[in-house]
Amino acid sequence: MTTTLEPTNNTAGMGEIESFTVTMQVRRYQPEFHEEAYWDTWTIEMYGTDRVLDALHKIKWEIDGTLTFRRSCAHGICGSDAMRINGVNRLACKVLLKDLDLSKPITVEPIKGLPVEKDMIVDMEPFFQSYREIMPFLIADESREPTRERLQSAEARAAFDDTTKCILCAACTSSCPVFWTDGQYFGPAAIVNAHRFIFDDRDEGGDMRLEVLNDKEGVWRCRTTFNCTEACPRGIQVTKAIAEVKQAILARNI
Amino acid sequence: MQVHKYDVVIVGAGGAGMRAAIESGQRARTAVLTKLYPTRSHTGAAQGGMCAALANVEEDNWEWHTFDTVKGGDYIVDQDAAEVMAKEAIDAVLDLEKMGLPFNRTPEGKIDQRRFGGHTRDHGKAPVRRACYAADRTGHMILQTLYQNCVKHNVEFYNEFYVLDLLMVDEEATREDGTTYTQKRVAGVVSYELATGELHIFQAKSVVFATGGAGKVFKTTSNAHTLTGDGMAIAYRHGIPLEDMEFIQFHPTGLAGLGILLSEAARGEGGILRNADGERFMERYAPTIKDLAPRDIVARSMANEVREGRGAGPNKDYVLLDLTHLEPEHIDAKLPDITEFARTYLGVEPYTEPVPVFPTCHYVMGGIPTDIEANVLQDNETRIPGLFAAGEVACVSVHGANRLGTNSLLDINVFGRRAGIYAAEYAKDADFVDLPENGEAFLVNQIESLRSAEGTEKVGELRAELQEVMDADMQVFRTEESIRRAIDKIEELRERYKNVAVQDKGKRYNLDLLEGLELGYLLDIAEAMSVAALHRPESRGGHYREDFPDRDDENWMVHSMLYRDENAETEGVKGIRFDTKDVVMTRYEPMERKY
Amino acid sequence: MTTQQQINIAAPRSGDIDPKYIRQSASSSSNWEMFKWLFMRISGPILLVLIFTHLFTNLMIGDGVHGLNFGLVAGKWASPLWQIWDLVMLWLAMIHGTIGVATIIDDYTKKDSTRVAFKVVLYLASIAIVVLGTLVIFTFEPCMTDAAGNLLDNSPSFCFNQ
Amino acid sequence: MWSWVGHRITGVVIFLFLLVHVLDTALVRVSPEAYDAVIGTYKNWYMALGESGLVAAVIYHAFNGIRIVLVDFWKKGTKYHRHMFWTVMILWVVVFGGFFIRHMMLVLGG
Ligand SMILES: Cc1cc2nc3c(=O)[nH]c(=O)nc-3n(C[C@H](O)[C@H](O)[C@H](O)COP(=O)(O)OP(=O)(O)OC[C@H]3O[C@@H](n4cnc5c(N)ncnc54)[C@H](O)[C@@H]3O)c2cc1C
Ligand code: HEM
Ligand code: SF4
Ligand code: F3S
Ligand code: FES
Repeated sequence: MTTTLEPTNNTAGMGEIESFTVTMQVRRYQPEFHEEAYWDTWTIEMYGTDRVLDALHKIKWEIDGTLTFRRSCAHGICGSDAMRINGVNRLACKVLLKDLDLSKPITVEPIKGLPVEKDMIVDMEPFFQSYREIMPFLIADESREPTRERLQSAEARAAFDDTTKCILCAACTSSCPVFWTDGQYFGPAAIVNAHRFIFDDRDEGGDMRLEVLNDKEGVWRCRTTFNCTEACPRGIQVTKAIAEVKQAILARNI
Repeated sequence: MQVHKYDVVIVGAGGAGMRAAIESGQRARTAVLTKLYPTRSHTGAAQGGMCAALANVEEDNWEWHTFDTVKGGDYIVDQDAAEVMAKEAIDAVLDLEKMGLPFNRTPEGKIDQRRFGGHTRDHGKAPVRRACYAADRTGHMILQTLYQNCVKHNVEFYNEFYVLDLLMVDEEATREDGTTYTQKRVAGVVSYELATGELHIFQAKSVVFATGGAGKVFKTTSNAHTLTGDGMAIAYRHGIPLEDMEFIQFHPTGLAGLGILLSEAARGEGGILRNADGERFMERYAPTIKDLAPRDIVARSMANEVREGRGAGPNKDYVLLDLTHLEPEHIDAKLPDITEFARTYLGVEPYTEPVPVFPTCHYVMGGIPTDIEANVLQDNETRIPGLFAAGEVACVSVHGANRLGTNSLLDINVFGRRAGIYAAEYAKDADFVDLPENGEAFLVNQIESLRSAEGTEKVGELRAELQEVMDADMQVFRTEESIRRAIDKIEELRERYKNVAVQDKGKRYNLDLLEGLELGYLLDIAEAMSVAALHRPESRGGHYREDFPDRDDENWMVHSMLYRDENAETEGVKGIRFDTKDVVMTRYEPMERKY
Repeated sequence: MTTQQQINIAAPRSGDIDPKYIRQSASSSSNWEMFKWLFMRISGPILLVLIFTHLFTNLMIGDGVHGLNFGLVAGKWASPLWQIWDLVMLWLAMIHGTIGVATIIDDYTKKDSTRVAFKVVLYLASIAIVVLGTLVIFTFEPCMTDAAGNLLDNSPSFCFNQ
Repeated sequence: MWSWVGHRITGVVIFLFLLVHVLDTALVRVSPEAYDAVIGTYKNWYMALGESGLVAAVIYHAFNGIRIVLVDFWKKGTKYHRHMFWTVMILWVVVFGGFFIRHMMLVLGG
């Protein structure tokens, strides 16, 4: 029996951890001390496995403690740290530095379309308000609930699987050009979460949600620019979900 | 300063906090205070599943589940609590389903179940399918579903409100037998609004603590940056004991250097652990079940390989999880998330390269002692009226010395629910306790001195040193010597902490300041863990003393209880009192723990 | 020192929401938005056929743009097919374009007053053009005469055969 | 995103042109001379270039419009939206190329 695997090299897996210098160009907004937003630039030494979040931490912990951003889980599941990195919306904890072009400064800005409060921190309330308005909870007639277990077929479960992955990070909504100019638009995240219930066969509130999204600021505002789909860190087919909701409204009203 | 009045105030909006809020919100005027937006809580990171003896795919019952929990916890599980949990597990899962949680389904449309480490049929005869799951996002779905139901029930959230202190008063009271004692009572909490830097007092009849774990005491951890043990430390500072703090679970397979979790499923699907020589070293440590031995055993074996110089990598500081012999299609089907983590974060292609892994701090078994009604205890049996705790912050204790996989998501649902119900019930008949005069003064002081300090120490540096020493000396192997080293270092850091300064002098969104306060909690918790570890001269579950490698049921079949006490001294550490508490036994007698 | 106060925290749908977070639009219960959306998608492909043919016949066939003169237009409109063709094209394109531009105005105007102003101008212009275009097509007289009643010499050839 | 920016710009351009175009066509109602005079200016090479620009815009807007309709109504539309975009670009080059050559030949040739 062979229990020994010939190691290809001594450092199997991660090779020698390279280090490199990175220039971080960060959009700052410190309303208590400076009226206007400005750019700060730092050049720091980082390692092969480091992410943009690590670079921000390094700056915050070792150089400038006033740098402010939200973060928690550090591996892409809590949705705290959506920001604009090199002009596109990403989670800072999911972007490896070495995957970026390090010959140029890496720009970091707050996500667009929500009021900036301080550095990377934006006011998330408008975003959550839209989420709450689509009634993001299962609406089912409890009197008809079976006493023990409610059944759902595996196929029915699969119909809305994609949209259950949402972590409400707002990367999609704040990358949508319609949302940038019209902050009243419900935005892709709210539609994704409506989709999650509209296509759940256990739910009976679909009509109400379709009615909500048939609004002036609802699904029809989407111009299929696909920015949301490209920004979603969970790989949700956001534009597809929106299209399905549009069709559901059409089907219901015609 | 603003004062708010609620019947029930819940601190923390993870699984435990929101489960409590759903119950309490429908019965009493409830506010939920959370330092993160609810959906950012770390419950969302849980992958594997939540167990309940539904018997949807295989014969099963809650008594077997109780047994597995007791045995998994190396017999210092309180068996009454384990029974409650296993029994209520079934309703907990069905309730979640009714709230809309999209569980994976069997072909008949029932909730699907899968195997998980330590869960067996008929008292250890064979593995059983007990874990209900939603793909590999069970925790995410629980967190989302609970939040959705909070929205449905109009639960009032105060998002980004850090609770930094409890308001407690001491009263003289008389026991039934006529002796007098000091009864602690809770009047409310003091909270810091992140957006403005204002303090808010929340006066409440009932307060529920659900602030989660404290994994950030360690450097390598699967826990979030925000899991800094706030709730435990705040309670501890008010003279409430901490129970079983020496028991910390290290998950064997965290991504090396990062600690990001690769679920047990990786080995369940056939993954093999190898050292630098390519040897399948688990054959030496656990000849029969090899890589699928319990978490604590595998973690220790891995650490031993590294310690004895057989680690891989340039610094020889990790081992390798080898999946290369598995078909890529199989990996894609069963382990998509994990392999994505390896690719994203280490740039390793699991199809062709082994993944660097090392044990990562995962779960704190100990915490604030509670009874099965989630009521916090101020000593071995006296309740603090109106103060409740649930989730990872609490110690009921259902996890004993080692938590079984999937039992925590269950814990937060069962005891979160109980905490919500009992907190609301209590508030129904209770009166508000008068706020202590100037109760917030201590905190105001602390914040002001931290903000205005001109000290020379940096928060980030101290925290890094703390995490370094905890990783080195308090991890899977402990000896008196290593623990003392950790304690000495912690004492040094506590001294230096007095001289710490934050750079951000502003009021709005001052996360710099809060990291400073969190460091204070981390230091307290690290100290408690180390002192408790020093006090237990035996090896049990997650606590392994090389100088005492055997379990000692004769003397140590007890919970440890640690008190913050100005006048006490224990093992040379000032300000801490040590005590023990008996384990509740109902029907399972201790036996040797082998699988 | 400490006072009891009510603060605005966004508790969902409890009416306890800071007014600045409440959606401004009066929710239109009609399906107006949907019909506009649908119209864009139906008129688009039809326009594609109409316009491409139009461009092709006017610019590509024969002498192309050189052949373009009064005579050609007049000649085309003598046939009811082309009359209707151009009429439909005019209406669809104008409605399609007007809806489109109105959307753009909605997107980029911040103040209600500017929005209304732009839209009034847009709608007036569109109506004017549609009315004008329709009149031209319907009242068009291919065989125009001068003051003396003689056919103009650049009239389409069929006029001379009458 | 850029496909949409393009669609939007071409939409407005076409709309503005259409306004003017209806006005000049309306001249047929006024007098043939006036019409022919205005139309005559279309026959300059620089106007021809402008006109080509318009046609380019129409072709892009039209094909991309079809792409949008497919994204909205075809089940696999969202999946293949990139492919469809490249198809639009290719069609645009082919159709516009054909038009441009013929058009310039006609303009310059006469
Ligand atoms: C990677 C990973 C995978 C896991 N997988 C599983 C699994 O498969 N099965 C299983 O059973 N268990 C698993 N666990 C364990 C389980 O997920 C956790 O123990 C459990 O979710 C803890 O829930 P909680 O509600 O107690 O705390 P959390 O979800 O951590 O919530 C803590 C809450 O408290 C708030 N808070 C903290 N401090 C303060 C303060 N000072 N003021 C105000 N609010 C505060 C936070 O904002 C947050 O809302 C896993 C854990 C990890 C890390
Ligand atoms: C040739 C065939 C045409 C097709 C297939 C077509 C298709 C479309 C479609 C599908 C849309 C909707 C885009 C969206 O909602 O995201 C649209 C928008 C638009 N169209 Fe057209 N169209 C055509 C011709 C025209 C013409 C002739 C005009 C000008 C009068 C025009 C002006 C506009 C404008 C201004 C918009 C709005 C753009 C926006 O909102 O970004 N289109 N077109
Ligand atoms: S859909 Fe994707 S991008 Fe949008 S909020 Fe959800 S996870 Fe984030
Ligand atoms: S970015 Fe916006 S326009 Fe639609 S496709 Fe996405 S919501
Ligand atoms: S920190 Fe949680 S998603 Fe990035």
